[in-house]
Amino acid sequence: MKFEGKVVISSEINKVWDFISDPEKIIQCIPGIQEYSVGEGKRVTAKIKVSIGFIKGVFHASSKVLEEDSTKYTAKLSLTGSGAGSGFNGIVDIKLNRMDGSTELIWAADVNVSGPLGSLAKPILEGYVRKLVEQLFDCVRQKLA
Amino acid sequence: MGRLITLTVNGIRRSVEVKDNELLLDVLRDKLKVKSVKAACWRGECGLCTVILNGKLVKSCLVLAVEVDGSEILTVEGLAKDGELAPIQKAFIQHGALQCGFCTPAFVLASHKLLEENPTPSEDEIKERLSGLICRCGTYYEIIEAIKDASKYYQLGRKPR
Amino acid sequence: MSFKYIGKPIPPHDAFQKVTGTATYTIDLELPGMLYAKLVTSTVPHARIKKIDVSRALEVPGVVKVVTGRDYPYRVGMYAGDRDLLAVDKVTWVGHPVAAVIAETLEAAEKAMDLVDVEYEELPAVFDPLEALKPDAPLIHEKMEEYRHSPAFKPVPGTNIANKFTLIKGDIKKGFEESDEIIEEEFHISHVSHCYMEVQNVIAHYHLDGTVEIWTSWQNVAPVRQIMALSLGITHNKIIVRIPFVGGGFGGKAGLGWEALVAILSKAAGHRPVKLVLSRKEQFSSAAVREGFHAFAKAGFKKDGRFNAYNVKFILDAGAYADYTVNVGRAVGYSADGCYEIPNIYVESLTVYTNKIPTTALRGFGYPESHWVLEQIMDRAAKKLGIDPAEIRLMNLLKPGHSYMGTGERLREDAGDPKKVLTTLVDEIGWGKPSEKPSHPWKIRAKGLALFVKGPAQPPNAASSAILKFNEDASIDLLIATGNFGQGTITALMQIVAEEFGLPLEKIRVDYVRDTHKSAYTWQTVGSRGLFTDGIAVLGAIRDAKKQIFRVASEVLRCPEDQLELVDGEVRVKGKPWEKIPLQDIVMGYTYPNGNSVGGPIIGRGVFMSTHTTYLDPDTGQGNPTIFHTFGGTAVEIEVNLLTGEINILKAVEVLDLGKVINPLLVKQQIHSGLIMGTSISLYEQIKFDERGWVINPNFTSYYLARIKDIPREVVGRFIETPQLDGPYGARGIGEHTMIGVAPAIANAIFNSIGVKMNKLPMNPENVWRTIKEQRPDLVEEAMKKFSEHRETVEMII
Amino acid sequence: MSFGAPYFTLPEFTYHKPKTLKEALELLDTYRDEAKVMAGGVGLVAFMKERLMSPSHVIDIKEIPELKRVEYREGAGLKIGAAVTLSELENNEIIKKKYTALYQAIKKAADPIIRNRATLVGNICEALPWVDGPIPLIAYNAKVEVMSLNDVRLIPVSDFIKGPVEIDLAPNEIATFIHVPDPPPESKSTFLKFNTGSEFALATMAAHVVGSVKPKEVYLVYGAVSTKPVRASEAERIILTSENIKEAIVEAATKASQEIDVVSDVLASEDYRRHLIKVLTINALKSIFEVS
Repeated sequence: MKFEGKVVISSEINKVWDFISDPEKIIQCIPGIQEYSVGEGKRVTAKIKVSIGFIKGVFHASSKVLEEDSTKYTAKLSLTGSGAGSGFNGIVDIKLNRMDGSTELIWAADVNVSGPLGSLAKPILEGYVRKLVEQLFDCVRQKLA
Repeated sequence: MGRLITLTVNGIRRSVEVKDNELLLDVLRDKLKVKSVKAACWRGECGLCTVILNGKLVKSCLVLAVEVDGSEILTVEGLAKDGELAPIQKAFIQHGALQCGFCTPAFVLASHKLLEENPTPSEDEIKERLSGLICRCGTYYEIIEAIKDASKYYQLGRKPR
Repeated sequence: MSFKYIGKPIPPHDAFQKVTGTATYTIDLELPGMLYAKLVTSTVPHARIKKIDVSRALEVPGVVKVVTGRDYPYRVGMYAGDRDLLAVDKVTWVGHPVAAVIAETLEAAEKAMDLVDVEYEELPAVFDPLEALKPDAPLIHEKMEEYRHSPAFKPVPGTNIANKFTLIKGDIKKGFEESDEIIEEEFHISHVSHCYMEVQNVIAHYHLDGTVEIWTSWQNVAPVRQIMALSLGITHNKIIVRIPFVGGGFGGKAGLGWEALVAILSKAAGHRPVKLVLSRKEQFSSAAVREGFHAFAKAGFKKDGRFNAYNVKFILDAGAYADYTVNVGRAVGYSADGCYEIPNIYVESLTVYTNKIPTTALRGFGYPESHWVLEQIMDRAAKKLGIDPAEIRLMNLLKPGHSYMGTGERLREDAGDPKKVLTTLVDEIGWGKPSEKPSHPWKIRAKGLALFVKGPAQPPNAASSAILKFNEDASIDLLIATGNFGQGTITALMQIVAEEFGLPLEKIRVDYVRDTHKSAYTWQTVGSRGLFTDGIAVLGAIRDAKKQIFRVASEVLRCPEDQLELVDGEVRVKGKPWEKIPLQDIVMGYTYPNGNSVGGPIIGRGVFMSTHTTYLDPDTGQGNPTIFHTFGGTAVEIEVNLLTGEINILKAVEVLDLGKVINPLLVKQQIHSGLIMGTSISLYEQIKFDERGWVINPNFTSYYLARIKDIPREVVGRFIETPQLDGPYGARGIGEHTMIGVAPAIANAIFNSIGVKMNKLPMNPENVWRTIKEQRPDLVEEAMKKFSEHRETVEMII
Repeated sequence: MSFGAPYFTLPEFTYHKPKTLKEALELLDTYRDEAKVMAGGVGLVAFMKERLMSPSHVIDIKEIPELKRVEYREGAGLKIGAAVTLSELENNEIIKKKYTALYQAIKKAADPIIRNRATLVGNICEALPWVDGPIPLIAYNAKVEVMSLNDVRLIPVSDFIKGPVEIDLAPNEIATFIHVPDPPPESKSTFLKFNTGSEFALATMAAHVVGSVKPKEVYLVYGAVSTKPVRASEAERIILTSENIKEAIVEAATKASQEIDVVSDVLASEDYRRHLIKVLTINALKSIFEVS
């Protein structure tokens, strides 16, 4: 499942880059985050509360920086996680573009939901993941505004 | 931090401390040591944890233990009367209506309950009433035969214990 | 000869315990100080394990220890020897156990298991065995050459082939050249789960002194001990394996289990007993299930119907571990020719690793798979040649005393009467007689049949033994390790003992617990061999005990041993029944009135050892793999709803040449229940995977099993008794056989009536509907038309 | 019911068993998001085992007297309390006589042992695509009564179920009753379920028609085919406007199989479901109009 989006952040590019490349900061923007820790090579492990309708499950997720180029302002992250006997995994690409006084953040995500939950409720879960990523970048926008 | 509940299991009053999140299945098996109550899915699908709760068949893996404070529970251990097996138990033996035996307590109990409520069930009714239980060994024909055979005793009005 | 117990419908020996709920299974056991284990399993299909962080899990109150694979990097197994206890460097399927949490309570273990953080570096994964065979496929077992595998198998290191089996007879090329009709087909089966009701569970206590006690829900004690001893380096007699009542096995509790893992967990947890109980979800994703396969078959027939050449390639999807499946692959291969004499055969059977759930044996062990292919080929050929399906079978049938099977084995004179099996089957189903009108015009009725032959798949040297011990009152303790998971074998063995000594059945006891320390050795109870092999051992023990009894009685009665007989629990002089000694006066030694005594406690021992079986030639599959063969057949009459694809079995007939019926009640039970399990696997069961290799239906709601409402409307079981001369009372095994023919018989019924080829299992409504729609769209349209125009009140048509 | 979590135990919570509705509402008002209401517990316990819900408080409404009642008043219809089990409804003579589709759906729901605990309200609150209860209820225009401490709302079942696992219920509200209008005279209904070889239905439908010769109202409601219960409104219109019902049945069924949003999932593919919709619809309409 692939989806993408962009947000314009009224902040200059280095500030944005510092924020999104610092796990301690960006993690504050993950909806439903309950606990997290940052390990070697910016590997983040986190406990995330997932709310879909009246369902509230806890997913244990981790993300890792696969590529990061602070000169080109691009990064590639991998995400994996599991909970309630199912799992998800994906890749997120981020690119920043300098704009007049602000920064354009372009993101693309390719996320798979696997396991029994995924198969019974694929449309619901995919919708949820999409919303989650959108919320995340919207939060970045707000925090830096 | 638990609470004390009292219930009657197979005619005997039992008190036991339970936590709010404990299931009747686990309290019966682990705390009250009523081991005839089995489980194979823990999700209400296989029916092997079936007990008679206040006169009704229920799957005890979906019942909280705290809910049943003051209730009466009958399991297969309580079917024999003065050391004599219930007719359905005898019929299960006679017809070889069991193989590995893991589902047998649930099938015996559900068949007993069925015959008590309807001593002359049709084959379709038997199938319908036992459709919530799984016997993977596939001893279904023998179970049906056992129920049909035990039927005559239940028609004579053997009072349930 | 008239018998008192043999051939009588005696209820299962343990029925009382089972109906009263007093039968104790491993899952019911608790030991003082027992801890609970829970597995942390992989969420990715193929990956290196970079790091496992257990620190947060250890913080959960009640957690005693978290063990990971690197702590105990053992490689274990029975045949392929390819299994780890917990993943060491990499995970190979979603569900692969990575770590085990040990805690004071199950609740604490379940909390902590979520907190173990495993860092993976994903590797390319492969899910289809055909893909896994390609040269550039990801390699799942890089160090295959280091595995300790049984000499019967041929792994191919550097590939994903866990075993390559080849069977060659005659000249396949010439065989096809000389055939008049060639049939080529592709077949598939899906992974299925055993779904024994009692989940796999183990209690292990690794004592401080190095003794290991195991309680396990498993079929057999001996292999558990053998595998543990070899892999953990413990002396056999320091491992005590006990198996109480077992809630079903179906082959899924044979070979390697969790015992070695739980034993090391017990050691790691300070030598306290540890219990591991799999959840149903884990049964479906972390334990082993039955493999799926692709089969590519090509068959050549002569115009007159003679089967002339058979080439088939089986590609088994063995999943990440193939410890037992390599033997399934071998059995699929050497049973490819079923009950037919085919002069030219070339079979290749590849057991292939993929990044999916591991696989193992399931009731029938390769034979349901090989017969799914072969028995459909027979009907396809029959149609092409314009010969009746029963006729073409008869023409090609193996002839005991004359025929040679694909492996080169000469079929013994006493192997049974396949012809009579076929004729009985044909009679019972009313072959050739038209079916009654279907219940609705959009349905069809059809008949189909399938034959089968099966022997136990086992190593050539698989032995059994029995010890028979008299007590003071001449009651008997029979010490055997024969597995007791519902088949009824123990009851039959008890009948044999009672018969031979003329004692009431109540005087014969077989304990409910199998115990490596106390029971006589038996290799395994698998492959429908128990009654045959262990029956022979028991008869040996009976003979041995009788000899000892007669020796003493001969002295006491002053009569030659050959003049004595055992009747109704007494030793009598033949022709002078008043000269006798009751058994209880002999079995602990005979005491004369003055106190002088002779003899001593009677203990009989007997063995079964196969003397004519061999390993199969690694290049040609030639040899003698089996100790006996049981012939049988299944015929069905079905109703197919062309509108919905539903199949309803109106009548199922099963005929078996079982040599001798020891217990008709329990044989019928096996037939009935085998037909039900066969129905369930044919029509409903299928483990489904998503594109990441996750099992997406790991439960009884989306993995459907036949319920009581789904059973065939009528079942008929018929026995033929052509004695197997070396079998106990002439008997052969039948436990697995009863489900082999169901799937091909159903598929053949559909093919015979509407020409639609059902090459894929399961034949669930959607698959049947889709297949008919693809091959005969006209039928579905016509059914819809008839349904729409139906003029009677429509009720319950679905 | 299960999905695929490996747990045996339940997450921790505090159990409450209020004796009155007021007490229950007060508890709920206190704990809100942290609480879940339980009637039969069939869904809730399963969801908790699957770790799809981990409430800190469970409020058991099973012993609240007014919720244990089924009332029927002519003209007003049925009022079913949230603690009434499916077994109790199965034995209710009025339902058997007047609400055929509802009766048939209950008879076919889960299995008889589960029905001894499961409730109709609970069934609706699960809002899972394959549950049976909502389908006939929507066909009868039933409404859910939802209560909080200071408010009562009546919501059509079709609106109450917003999507899979999503219902129109605030954290301080309890779904207390279901109101099923009295079917007008000349009303006929039926419920069909296709679940051969499956625990969950692959497709269900309820048909309810008012007026036997010239239909005045037609409800064709489908379950287990989409992410929530759906009506085939164009197919309904075909029946409503048809001059010759016999002729219209197949047309309506074909339309229904086309107009609905249908999903593919682990149980069945989209095209097979569409086919089943057509078959079920023909069957249902035929039995309602007794085409002979």
